[in-house]
Amino acid sequence: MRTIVTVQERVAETPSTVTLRFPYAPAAAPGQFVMVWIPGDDELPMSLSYTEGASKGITVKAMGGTSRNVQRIETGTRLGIRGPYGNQFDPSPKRILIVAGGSGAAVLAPGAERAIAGGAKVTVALGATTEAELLFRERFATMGAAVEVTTDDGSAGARGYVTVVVEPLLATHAFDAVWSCGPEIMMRKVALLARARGVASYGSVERQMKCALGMCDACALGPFHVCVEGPVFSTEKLLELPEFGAFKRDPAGRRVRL
Amino acid sequence: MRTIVTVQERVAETPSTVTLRFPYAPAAAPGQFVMVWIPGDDELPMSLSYTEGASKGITVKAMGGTSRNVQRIETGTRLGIRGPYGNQFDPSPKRILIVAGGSGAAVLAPGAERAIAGGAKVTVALGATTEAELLFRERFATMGAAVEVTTDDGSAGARGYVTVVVEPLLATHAFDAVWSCGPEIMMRKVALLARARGVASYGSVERQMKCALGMCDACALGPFHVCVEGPVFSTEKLLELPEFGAFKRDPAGRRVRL
Amino acid sequence: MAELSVRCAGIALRNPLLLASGIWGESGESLVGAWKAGAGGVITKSIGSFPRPGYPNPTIESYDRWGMLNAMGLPNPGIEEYPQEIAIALGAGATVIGSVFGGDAAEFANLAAAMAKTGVCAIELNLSCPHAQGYGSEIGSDPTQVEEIVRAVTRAVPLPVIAKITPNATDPAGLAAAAERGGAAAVSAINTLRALAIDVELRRPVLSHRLGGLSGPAIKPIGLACVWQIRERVRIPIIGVGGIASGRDVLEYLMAGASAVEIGTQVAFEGIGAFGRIGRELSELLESLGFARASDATGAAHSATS
Amino acid sequence: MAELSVRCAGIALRNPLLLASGIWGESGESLVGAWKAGAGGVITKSIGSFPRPGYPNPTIESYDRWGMLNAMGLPNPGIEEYPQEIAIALGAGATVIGSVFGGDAAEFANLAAAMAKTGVCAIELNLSCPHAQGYGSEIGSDPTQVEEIVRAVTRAVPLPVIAKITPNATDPAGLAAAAERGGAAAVSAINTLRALAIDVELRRPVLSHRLGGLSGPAIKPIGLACVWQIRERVRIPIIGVGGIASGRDVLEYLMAGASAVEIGTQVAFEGIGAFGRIGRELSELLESLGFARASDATGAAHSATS
Ligand SMILES: Cc1cc2nc3c(=O)[nH]c(=O)nc-3n(C[C@H](O)[C@H](O)[C@H](O)COP(=O)(O)OP(=O)(O)OC[C@H]3O[C@@H](n4cnc5c(N)ncnc54)[C@H](O)[C@@H]3O)c2cc1C
Ligand SMILES: Cc1cc2nc3c(=O)[nH]c(=O)nc-3n(C[C@H](O)[C@H](O)[C@H](O)COP(=O)(O)OP(=O)(O)OC[C@H]3O[C@@H](n4cnc5c(N)ncnc54)[C@H](O)[C@@H]3O)c2cc1C
Ligand SMILES: Cc1cc2nc3c(=O)[nH]c(=O)nc-3n(C[C@H](O)[C@H](O)[C@H](O)COP(=O)(O)O)c2cc1C
Ligand SMILES: Cc1cc2nc3c(=O)[nH]c(=O)nc-3n(C[C@H](O)[C@H](O)[C@H](O)COP(=O)(O)O)c2cc1C
Ligand code: FES
Ligand code: FES
Repeated sequence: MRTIVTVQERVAETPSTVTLRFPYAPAAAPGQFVMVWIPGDDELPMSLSYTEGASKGITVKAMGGTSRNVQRIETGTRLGIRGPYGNQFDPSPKRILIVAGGSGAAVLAPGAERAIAGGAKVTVALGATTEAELLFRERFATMGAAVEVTTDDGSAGARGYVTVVVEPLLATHAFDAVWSCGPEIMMRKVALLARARGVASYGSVERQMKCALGMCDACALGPFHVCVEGPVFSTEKLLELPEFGAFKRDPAGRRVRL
Repeated sequence: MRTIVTVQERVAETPSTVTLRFPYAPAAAPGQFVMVWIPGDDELPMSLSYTEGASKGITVKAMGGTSRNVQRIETGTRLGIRGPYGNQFDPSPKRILIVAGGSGAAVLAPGAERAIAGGAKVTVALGATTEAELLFRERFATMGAAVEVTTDDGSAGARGYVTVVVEPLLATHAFDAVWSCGPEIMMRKVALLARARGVASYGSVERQMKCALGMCDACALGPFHVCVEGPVFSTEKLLELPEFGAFKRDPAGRRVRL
Repeated sequence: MAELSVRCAGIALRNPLLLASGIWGESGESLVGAWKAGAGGVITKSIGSFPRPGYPNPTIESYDRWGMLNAMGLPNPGIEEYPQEIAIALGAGATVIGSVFGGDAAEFANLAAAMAKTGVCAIELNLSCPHAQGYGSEIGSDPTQVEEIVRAVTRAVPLPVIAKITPNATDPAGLAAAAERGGAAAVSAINTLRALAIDVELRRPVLSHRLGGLSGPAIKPIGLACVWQIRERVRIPIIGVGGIASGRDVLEYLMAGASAVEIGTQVAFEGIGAFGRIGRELSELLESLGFARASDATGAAHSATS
Repeated sequence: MAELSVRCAGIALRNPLLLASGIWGESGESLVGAWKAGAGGVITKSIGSFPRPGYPNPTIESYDRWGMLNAMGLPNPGIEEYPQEIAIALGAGATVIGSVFGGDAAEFANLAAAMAKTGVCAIELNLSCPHAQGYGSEIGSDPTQVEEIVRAVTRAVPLPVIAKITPNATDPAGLAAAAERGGAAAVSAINTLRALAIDVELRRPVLSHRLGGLSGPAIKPIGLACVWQIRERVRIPIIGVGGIASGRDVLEYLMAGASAVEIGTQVAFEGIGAFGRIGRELSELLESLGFARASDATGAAHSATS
């Protein structure tokens, strides 16, 4: 079920984030993810940061052991890929506000590209800890999105969490949809802001993944399995779940605070 | 892999032969056979004596235990059918001599029908021990074949084995093909007569069958497996095999004289 | 429509289709989901004494629609935290069977006692996971240990005890007989078969644990043989497991001797809707074959005159 | 192209793809056919002391392309008549391995001695047929008997002895170790898995013998696990069997520890041309993965650093 691919291109996007490109033929849609096997290490769910054509890509932020090891992967390395799995962002709305925190931009960039190609007007609120960590700032600008930047340390754009620019954007512009991906506390905040303005809102969430086939229950989120019914959910549905922005499950299935 | 069918029609063809008709959808060609499971008893290879449409049929002569039990099967009885298996008679020749001994007529009748429907002229040499045992005499006549009859006891037609009429027929008529089915000694004789006249000749042979899938070797005949490459062979090929008309294998795989 | 409700091991089931352990069984909400989708009862993930993260990924290899290989490594939140999940399932009215795994009779008995307090209606003992050192089939393939463990558990809990039998043994029916002697109310068979996949490009086993367990349609003929042989050896009810993907498969298990069945891998291939579809197929098939009740089919193939 | 010839158990094989016992192995002409189709060697049908007709039909149930169930019942012409078939195969230049089955060590030794006289290059002991009372896995799942039988045979014949191991056992690798102790030159693994099919319309098992053996792709992951575990326990060469349908499957077996393989059920699905195709696939795959020789792949997956 896995295809062994060879990394053909490696881009250090930020000090803590790397993009790996590899040939992988199966059709994919923005929002979908693949299971990436790093032989001898682990297999991780990764959204496709490049979904079009035969050269797919993933963009990995160093979090723990494996994602840190991924930073050292060079071209020529072989990976096992299965998928794509999960659902996608609907690219049909004409005015889209994208809110990306941390590695969230990896998940949202291909959707933004497809929406713009379809004639949508896209605004991106892009947040990071510091300027050097702003992911895909260039890519969003090049594709024709309007980009508003925030950094925790104020080294670029507005100082503070990305939500500081979301509220004014929602207040001053009309949007048909909000897409968000990043820390769940942030996504929850964005979901509430969108709801207050009556704008349809979708978020891509992360949970433990093992099978990615809707079987093992590792990714259970309320009544949903993120690997099949997600990772993209209407935030109206997410806001109904007590665990959204509050807790996830660890690999043993224990509920742990986010 | 088996379909359970219900016997819908039962025709006592001769004192020792019965035809069972049942609905069985898979397409079949004259010459092909099915494996017929008589629950609680055995599973036997049986040529389809009716190949057209959804109502297939087999015609079974009482030989030993199981085929004798088959004579008592009534309508409503359930059988397990798999197949059809094997190859077929090529119905394209325009002048065909059919030589049928014993239950061989069961194998040959549907091919005769298809050939006549395709415009061929068919002559049938039909042999049996005694008049009452002449199988499908009516059916051959009705379909428009010229029928020449022989019986061992002279109760109908020429007295003797069916070969007594084959030689004169070959001498006086032009044929593009000879088809034969019956005791192998008879088929061997027919094959030699056809070869002497330079007429293409095909025979349907019987061997032990277990898997009918070309695996178990029960039906081995020289380099061939009758279940896959047969049961219809060019008699030129058969005449090359020392066992044709001489010996077969028993269920244990021992060579036994025919 | 044929009557699908059955009694098995003293438990009343609204239909004979149970959610197999390890599928959708880690979270209470998922158990509820399976119940709402039509399962006759739900079996929890196998729970141990302590939280276990399971093995690293890859933990799964899938073969089209005919098989699945897994070595999850018995991930579970541990018996202390897990009862909150059961409470959610019971709150929704589900019939819940609690599965536990331990390393010896005492651990099994302790776990079962704790599990019994949660309100489950029966306990299933995982004596059969093929890929966990010191657990599962390592102890479950020894009839003496099976008998001892089952006896310890039946003494410790007032609930029906179901022993889940491994097929990775010379004589699975002998293991079922040992469970019966130990006082089991029923046996379930089978768990997965020890299996392996190798990635030839990478020259290594696919699963991080290397060896895993094969499930799905590929093992149905093997599960049927185990149930058949167990039926010829024991009198307690049998729950058939392994490769069920259709109502016809369920009926094969019933006729081989099962009173109920568990369904696992098909959920990965089809989603939880499998329960509703298979239940409908079973009902129609029973009806068309002249069975008024699912329970009438149990063991039917054993009485066929040869 | 990669070099396919291998040595295994002291036998030189032109390629590692052997015709499995029981497939195309009753008649000498069929053995010749498999040899001409490209098999690296052919293994005869398992031969016993006396002619056996086998079980009545139905003896086969087939599951699409992923599995096959059979209970032929070891039909064979008996050791007295069978040598004429081997003579035909040897006459065509085939590398022939003679398979025998017996009920105890003495019978095995007698059969092997008779078989050795026919000119075969090795003897395979069927210790693993899952559906023959008093034969096969009934004795082959007991390590003591396996060791004893293998020892008796190795003393009786001057040829390499291959013990065919059953997967229907708690510890197949322990059986292989017993065979090694007994002096086997190699082990082959696996034979079929005990299995059953039920016809729900007729309410009865499909096969006349009821229980049969599962073969084909469904059992490949199980065969691989056995070969993997055997490789970790014994030093004699292993012949991998079970579900091979492609060059990639062969390579999985080699990497799991096999030096050669046997192919059976795929012949039913594809015809004898399977040997040529699988050989070509194997050669191309080895080449593309940088293996100069098939033998270089043996055990390759065991050395992967975790
Ligand atoms: C559908 C899906 C898509 C994903 N897409 C991407 C992607 O495109 N790019 C990407 O970099 N990652 C993505 N992830 C996350 C990724 O799968 C891993 O969880 C992450 O790389 C950490 O793995 P690790 O093994 O290195 O961390 P671990 O060693 O398991 O954890 C290291 C530390 O980081 C914390 N941590 C781990 N994951 C997260 C998290 N997601 N959020 C907050 N804290 C965390 C842990 O709690 C721990 O403290 C995705 C996850 C899912 C479920
Ligand atoms: C491809 C194929 C198609 C066949 N089609 C038909 C068919 O259309 N109609 C039909 O009636 N039979 C047909 N047969 C033969 C049939 O399969 C059985 O062999 C036959 O019915 C006898 O079965 P039994 O079990 O009753 O005989 P058994 O009990 O096995 O044998 C009874 C006695 O008859 C002898 N005998 C068995 N079969 C034959 C035979 N074929 N020729 C001569 N002596 C024999 C045996 O040696 C024994 O002495 C076909 C066989 C094959 C291989
Ligand atoms: C992903 C997965 C996890 C499993 N976990 C458990 C478990 O925790 N306890 C258990 O007794 N069986 C477990 N099993 C075995 C199943 O309950 C079941 O016995 C087996 O999969 C055969 O049924 P199936 O073919 O319907 O899946 C697991 C199976 C799978 C596929
Ligand atoms: C129809 C059939 C007959 C068999 N007969 C024998 C036999 O006589 N002796 C034996 O050792 N194995 C026998 N086997 C087992 C095969 O040799 C082989 O071990 C098994 O089928 C697994 O390989 P496969 O999946 O490639 O078929 C038989 C298998 C089949 C399908
Ligand atoms: S990852 Fe297994 S159910 Fe989602
Ligand atoms: S019947 Fe088995 S090979 Fe022909």
